[in-house]
Amino acid sequence: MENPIQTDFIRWIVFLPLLGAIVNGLLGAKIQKSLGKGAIGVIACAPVIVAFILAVNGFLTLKGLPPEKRFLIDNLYRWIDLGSLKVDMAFLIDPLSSVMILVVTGIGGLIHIYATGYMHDDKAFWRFFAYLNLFTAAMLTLVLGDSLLLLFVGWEGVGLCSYALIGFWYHDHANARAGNKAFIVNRVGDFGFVLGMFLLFWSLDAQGHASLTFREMVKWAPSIQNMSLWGWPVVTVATMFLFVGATGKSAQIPLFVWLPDAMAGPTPVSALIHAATMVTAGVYMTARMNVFFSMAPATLHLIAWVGVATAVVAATIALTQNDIKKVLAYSTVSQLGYMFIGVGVGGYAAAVFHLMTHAFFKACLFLGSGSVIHAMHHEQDMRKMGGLKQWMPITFATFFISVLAIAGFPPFAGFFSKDEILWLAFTSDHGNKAVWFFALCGAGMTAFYMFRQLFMTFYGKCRADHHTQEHLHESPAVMTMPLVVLAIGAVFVGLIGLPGVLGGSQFAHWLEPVIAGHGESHASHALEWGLMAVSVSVASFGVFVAYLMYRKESLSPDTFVNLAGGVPYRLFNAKWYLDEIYQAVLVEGTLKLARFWSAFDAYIVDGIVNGVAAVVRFVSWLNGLFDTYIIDGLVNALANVTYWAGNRFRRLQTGNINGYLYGIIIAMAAAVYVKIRYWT
Amino acid sequence: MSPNELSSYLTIGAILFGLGLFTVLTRRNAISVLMGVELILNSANINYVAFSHFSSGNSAGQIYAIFVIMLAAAEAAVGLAIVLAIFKLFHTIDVEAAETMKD
Amino acid sequence: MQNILTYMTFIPLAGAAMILMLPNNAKLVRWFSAIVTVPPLLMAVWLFNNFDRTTAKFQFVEDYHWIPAYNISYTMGVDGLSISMVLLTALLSFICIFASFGIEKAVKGYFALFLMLDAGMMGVFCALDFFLFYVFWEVMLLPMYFLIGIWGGPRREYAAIKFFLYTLFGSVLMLLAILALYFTVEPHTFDMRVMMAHASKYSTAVLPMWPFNSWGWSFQHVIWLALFIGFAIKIPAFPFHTWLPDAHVEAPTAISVILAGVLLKMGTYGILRTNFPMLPVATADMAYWFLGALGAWNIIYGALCAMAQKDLKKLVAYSSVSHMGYVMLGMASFTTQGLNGAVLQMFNHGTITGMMFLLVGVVYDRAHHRDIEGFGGLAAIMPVYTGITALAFFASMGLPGLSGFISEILVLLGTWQKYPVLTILGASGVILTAGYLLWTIQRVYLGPPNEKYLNMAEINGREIFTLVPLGIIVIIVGIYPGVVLDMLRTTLDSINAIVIPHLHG
Amino acid sequence: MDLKNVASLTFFCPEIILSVTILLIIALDLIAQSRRWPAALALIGCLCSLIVSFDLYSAQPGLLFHRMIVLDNFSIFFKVFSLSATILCILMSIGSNEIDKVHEGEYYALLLTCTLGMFFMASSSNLLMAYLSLEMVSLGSYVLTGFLPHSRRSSEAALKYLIYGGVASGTMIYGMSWIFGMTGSMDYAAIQLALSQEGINKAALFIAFIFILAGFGYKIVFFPFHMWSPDVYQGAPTPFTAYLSVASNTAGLAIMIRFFFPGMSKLLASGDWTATAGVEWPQVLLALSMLTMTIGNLCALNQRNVKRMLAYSGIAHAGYMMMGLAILNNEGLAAILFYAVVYMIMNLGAFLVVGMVSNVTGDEDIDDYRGLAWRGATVPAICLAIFLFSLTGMPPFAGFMGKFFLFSAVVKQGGAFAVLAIVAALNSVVSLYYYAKIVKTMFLDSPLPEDKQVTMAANNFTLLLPLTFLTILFGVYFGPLVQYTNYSLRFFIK
Repeated sequence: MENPIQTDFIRWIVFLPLLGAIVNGLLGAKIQKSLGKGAIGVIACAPVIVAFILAVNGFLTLKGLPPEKRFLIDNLYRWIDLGSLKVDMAFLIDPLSSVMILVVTGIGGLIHIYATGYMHDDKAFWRFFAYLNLFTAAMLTLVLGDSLLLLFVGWEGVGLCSYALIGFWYHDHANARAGNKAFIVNRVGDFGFVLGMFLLFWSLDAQGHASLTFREMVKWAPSIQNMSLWGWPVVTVATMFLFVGATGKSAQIPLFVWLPDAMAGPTPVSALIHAATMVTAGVYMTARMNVFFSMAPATLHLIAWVGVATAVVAATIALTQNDIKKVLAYSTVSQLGYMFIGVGVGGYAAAVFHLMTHAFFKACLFLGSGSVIHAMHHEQDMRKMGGLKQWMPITFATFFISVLAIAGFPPFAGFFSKDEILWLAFTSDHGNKAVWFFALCGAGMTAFYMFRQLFMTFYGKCRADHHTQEHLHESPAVMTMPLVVLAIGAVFVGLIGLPGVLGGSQFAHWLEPVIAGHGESHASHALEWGLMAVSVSVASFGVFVAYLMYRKESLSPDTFVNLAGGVPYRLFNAKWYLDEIYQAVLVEGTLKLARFWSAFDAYIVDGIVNGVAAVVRFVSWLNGLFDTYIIDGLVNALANVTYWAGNRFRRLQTGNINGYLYGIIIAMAAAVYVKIRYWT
Repeated sequence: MSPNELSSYLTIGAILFGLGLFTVLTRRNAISVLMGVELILNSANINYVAFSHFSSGNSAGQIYAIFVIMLAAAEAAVGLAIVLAIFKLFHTIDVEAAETMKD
Repeated sequence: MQNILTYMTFIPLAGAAMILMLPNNAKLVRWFSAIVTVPPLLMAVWLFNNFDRTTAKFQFVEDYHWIPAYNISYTMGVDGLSISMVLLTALLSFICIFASFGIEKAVKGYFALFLMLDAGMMGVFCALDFFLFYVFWEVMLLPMYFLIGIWGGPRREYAAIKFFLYTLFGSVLMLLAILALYFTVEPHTFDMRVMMAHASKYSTAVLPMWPFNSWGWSFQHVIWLALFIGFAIKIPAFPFHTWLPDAHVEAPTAISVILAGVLLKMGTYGILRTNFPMLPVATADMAYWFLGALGAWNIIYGALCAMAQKDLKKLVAYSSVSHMGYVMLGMASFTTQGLNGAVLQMFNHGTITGMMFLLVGVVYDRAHHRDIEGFGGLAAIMPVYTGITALAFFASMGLPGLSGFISEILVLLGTWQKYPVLTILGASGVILTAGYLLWTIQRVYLGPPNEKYLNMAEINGREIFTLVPLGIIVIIVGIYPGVVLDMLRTTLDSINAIVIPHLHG
Repeated sequence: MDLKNVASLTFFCPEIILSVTILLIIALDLIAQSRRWPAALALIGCLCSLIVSFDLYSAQPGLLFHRMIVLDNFSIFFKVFSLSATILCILMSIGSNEIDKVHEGEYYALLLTCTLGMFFMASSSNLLMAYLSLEMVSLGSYVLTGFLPHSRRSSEAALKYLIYGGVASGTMIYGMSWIFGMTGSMDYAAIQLALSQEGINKAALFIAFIFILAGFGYKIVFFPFHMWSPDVYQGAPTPFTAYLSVASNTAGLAIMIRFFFPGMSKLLASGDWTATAGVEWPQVLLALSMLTMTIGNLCALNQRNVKRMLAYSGIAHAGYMMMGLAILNNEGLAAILFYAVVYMIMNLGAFLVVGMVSNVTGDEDIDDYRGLAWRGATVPAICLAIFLFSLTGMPPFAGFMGKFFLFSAVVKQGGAFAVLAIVAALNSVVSLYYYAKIVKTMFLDSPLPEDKQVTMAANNFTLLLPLTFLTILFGVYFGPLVQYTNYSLRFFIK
């Protein structure tokens, strides 16, 4: 592999948003007071837009290079240098990260602009943008970092910002708790991530190739092929650990519970962090480490099944939700599941492709829902909406396009990306029919619940109260413009990843330097057409059912609610009771453990210490009595004997001084006894 | 110079020592206790004189005994003075009465 | 600059003596003490600039005969291990003087004792003669006893005497161990450098008496344990830690900062300074249980205990127990990453926990209680304060970009190579840490503002002045850890190299 | 050098000076009844004697008065030591309210008599001399203990002391008579020679040794012969208690070292000692030393009377010092001497402050020390804290160095002595508790309204500050003192 090309503009992609965050964070309150919210907005948006331009520049630079040279690096300084651990503060643009930074800065920029409108009435406007910029910087670090450790820096950084933004309206304890939950669940994932990182590092170190730099790690990956740990191949263990990290960040079973709660944050945050960028970090990471994952079939198998399970479980929950954002949240979880199915069947490129298209349409959906919520005065219950399309045509149009995209109707973006994953699940070496089948069911449910949402929100009669209805309005241009841009993306972006029968994927080709030759399959065109037809018809079926239930209302939802005694409905509606189980087992368990050990500390450990002291004091008290009572008592007894021996039956005569003297006699007698008994 | 003779002196000394101890341990009259101390001293004296006569071959033991007698007198003087003071303050010379200090 | 270490140590002591002669004017005394701590701080900066990072040798060495008859000498010097601690001590002493400006009772006594404490701490880190080390080690106890006992909280007497007895218990064992080491080497010497050079003289033959023969313990092992107990009490390692929560809760803010920031480091410093290079065989044998496993247990145990606390300061105290566990764990790894990470963690813990105690002090000064449940919504009332708190808490949690991240990740990375299971335990502490710190943030700072404290004053200039330098260090070390690691690396690698040949398997 | 009576007088000047002083005081006391001059005269006599004592270093070591008294560095050290203690005690007495009430001429005469007795204790090389010197100190001490007129406690203490001392010394001479019988000699050197012969009844010898231990034990105050001391310390006038606690028990150690080292063990060519076969006196002393320090410390823990607490602490310190004897090496002996000096300084200092406080409050209860630092006695409180921490063995105070040398001597011996070292070390931790209790009461407790202001007379400071200074000085610069004690460890054996 050739040496990457040194540049010095990449750092600014990270630093500009960071600068925005610092300026707004430290001086935001003053700026907002003196220059107004507009200035804050400019300070926040400008760096992201400039970063986007730089990202495009990076992309074009890469494009101008032959594929094998498509690596741009910006090395700032040696960050850590200890023994074999040498980590640079260096940023890398290669085909994979170029896609990611375009998504992050592009969609991120749009969301920033949107947020200037959405958050306009908030007093802590500056703080919001400081966090948002910081998030962008962290996310860019995550995707640009040239080593696993730097990736982890971004990984944790986005977690922090996510925490801060979920709990942005911290006056409500529920929001703060949601933030905590997100952070702590993510920490569980991070725990796995670092262990995976350590294991890979030391395995490579054992082969003499210690490094955490992606290019080096990939280069030497084959060297650890035959190593094992605890009876498993090292790569399997390591990738499992890394995947634990991914389940945390990308909200997969069993760690997805934080994402729905994360909707407590402002809607732009949900769009940016919890739909378009941060939650996809796990997918990015697996794609980044694809060489290792490919070396571990067992892990891939696990990932595929976790992906399927997540996709289906989240979809079932989404079927029953009435909160407009909750539906989208579970839909996000479900879509992330699809991405992991892609990873699991070896289709990293397909997963990243779905990541990208999903970023467009899901951001659009979230922002659309934000627009609705904005209009509805922060009402999020879909049962109180309806018929909104007459008031909010642009929102409706963009939302409708995105729903089509996510439901998987050609030629919208979601169709190509999701179908690619289904196709790979069906045909690739790592895939199998069961995975494909369940994923297909999930796709049908997706179509159902998305259209359900569409119908409940924008069609029919408005169910909002009178006051709200009076004030319904389309959102300002600053909010609708991003919607339009994203909707356009949701329509067209899929075209860069056409299926094989339509000419093959440009996108997969672009990623080849990083993700080479994985997940390709060589089945017949007829099968490919056939599967496309199946998935479109399943989606159509879902739409049809939704139409019957929520548009024509000829089919009552209750039919399904009461199905099988209502058990499935209750299960779905209660999110499979996972929150309750986690709360009861893990949270309460930990707290109980904490209280137990704390009590142990206070009473047992400290008790022992104090006990020792008490014993010493007790002994000393005894000793204090020693002179007075013990010796005396002993002495009195002895005196009795003496008196008896002398036939003198008198009252005990020994006073204190006599007692002291007995001490002498006893001691001397004892010494002599010991001497005679033991020493001679 | 038969050893039997020596041992009979030593036996007397030992008995005297025992009696002295017995006295100081059992008597509560301060004067009696002091007399017990005198007995102990004199038991040592008997030993000294006997050893001096029978085994050492010099008069060191006898000289020692003389010094002990002298010191016994001094001690008795001091002792009686203290007992007098005790009597003044406590109106008794019972050693058990003088027990104001203890733990 | 000849004798710079001596100046750093004794300028505060001279200052303490001069304070006693000053008129009884609180303001004067405060500013005088502040001025006294400036020269050591400047000298520390000078040391930082002039320290040769390429050698493991002791630098700025001063060597004078003290008691030639017993070969006791006055030897001072720093190497990569101690220099970071010296810098930390100079900085925290300076800061804590300002943090003590609120002291009203017996001001002269307080500052005089504080400066004595400063001298003792500096001496411990500079001393190269074991006897001198011990003297400084003990000298610190007295001012600490009074500082907690006179200026502390309601249960100060209990806390002070507990701290005192605990530490003395450890240090008498240490004294005996020192003497045993002293008599083993011919000619008898207390010079640590000579003792390190004679490490092979310390017998490793299994002692013939029970119970040592059944454990396979030699002279080295016994001495190792005696020294270890002395140091473990300071760290504080489970089960010797129970003095810490009491001492912290009762001590005035600045003293808590010193306690957590400097005193705890002496334990691990001592182990690295003495146990490692002088008793390498025993170190290799004992590290797993006494440093590694105990360290991992410390991490989890401290975190769980912290989680259950209702008192903010006690929570921070237990978090110290947890964080010092990382230091022990890293030391046990014998990898360059683990060891450097451990010492970096010592430094970082000093700055981060220092901040945390200062922050607790800020709110205590205003509310006069530290009950976690008794606050709520402080973020809305004191935004700047909350911002700084967040920085400290996140650094403590080990978030990247802040110093705690580097050291924790290095420790865990280094430990993984030797003890994967312990690493997993230690890393799970990261989750717990996030748990209790976030929960605390939520309960104290977030949520609806507490009606009682709506008018609470925002953090003032003096308090910010004490916090900002630490905050800056936390960030700088997080972004460019080389600033500390470069000083440590060479020395620690050489210490490590002494032990490594004795490791089994 | 083995001198006859008249020739000996040349080397007997310190004793002669003291004797003359004593006689002068007695004589003048008959003529002039005044308050101050007896103290001044005693002081002058002691100082002269002290100067003359130093002069003896130039003399060749040897035996005086037909081998009754030995002149060597060891005995000169104790002369200097006893005189220093006496001088400090006289200075303390001058400032004490208690002594104001008594007949001063007699008081100082008796005090000097005790000192003279201690001279002989440290330099006796003969059983007879040992007994005589012991009794000389004892008789003076009985009287001085009961010297406070109209004090029940004082008289009671004197009676207990007298009876206990009588029995103990009687037991001792009974034991000595057996030694004499078995060896046919009173002279230590001859006894040593005879004991190393075959045919000695070891059981009888052991019993004799135990009997003798009673006499020494009661003087040194070690377990189980310690029981008199708390009562006596509490009852006696404070300056004399101080004197008793440092001079008397150190003199006891001196006589014991004389008896056991030149008398009952052999000096090897290597400079080490070996105990005479058959008498396991090092083991016995080892056990007693551990018991003594433990019991002393444990009993001290719960004391509320500070003098009584210091009495028990004195017992513990006697235990520490005995370690130096039991380990049978020269380092141990040197450590004892060093310890004796620093113990004298810090213990006298502690008693000085105790005396100051009881001058004001009339009692020594720990409650009288409540918030002492905050009621006008900050400097004495700080000084007392220093003395107490020094007694604990905390650096940078002299007491630490004392313990350090003792511990190092023990550790050097190694092996099973490690147990002794650990016991001693743990004991010093325990001792911290009660010493710190006083410190706590003085500094950490707030005075109650009924607590009196404690103001100190200027002349007390003139004694207190030098003692404090010495306590710190010997903690950081102890080289000369170490050299001096090592130099003093030269016995004349022949």
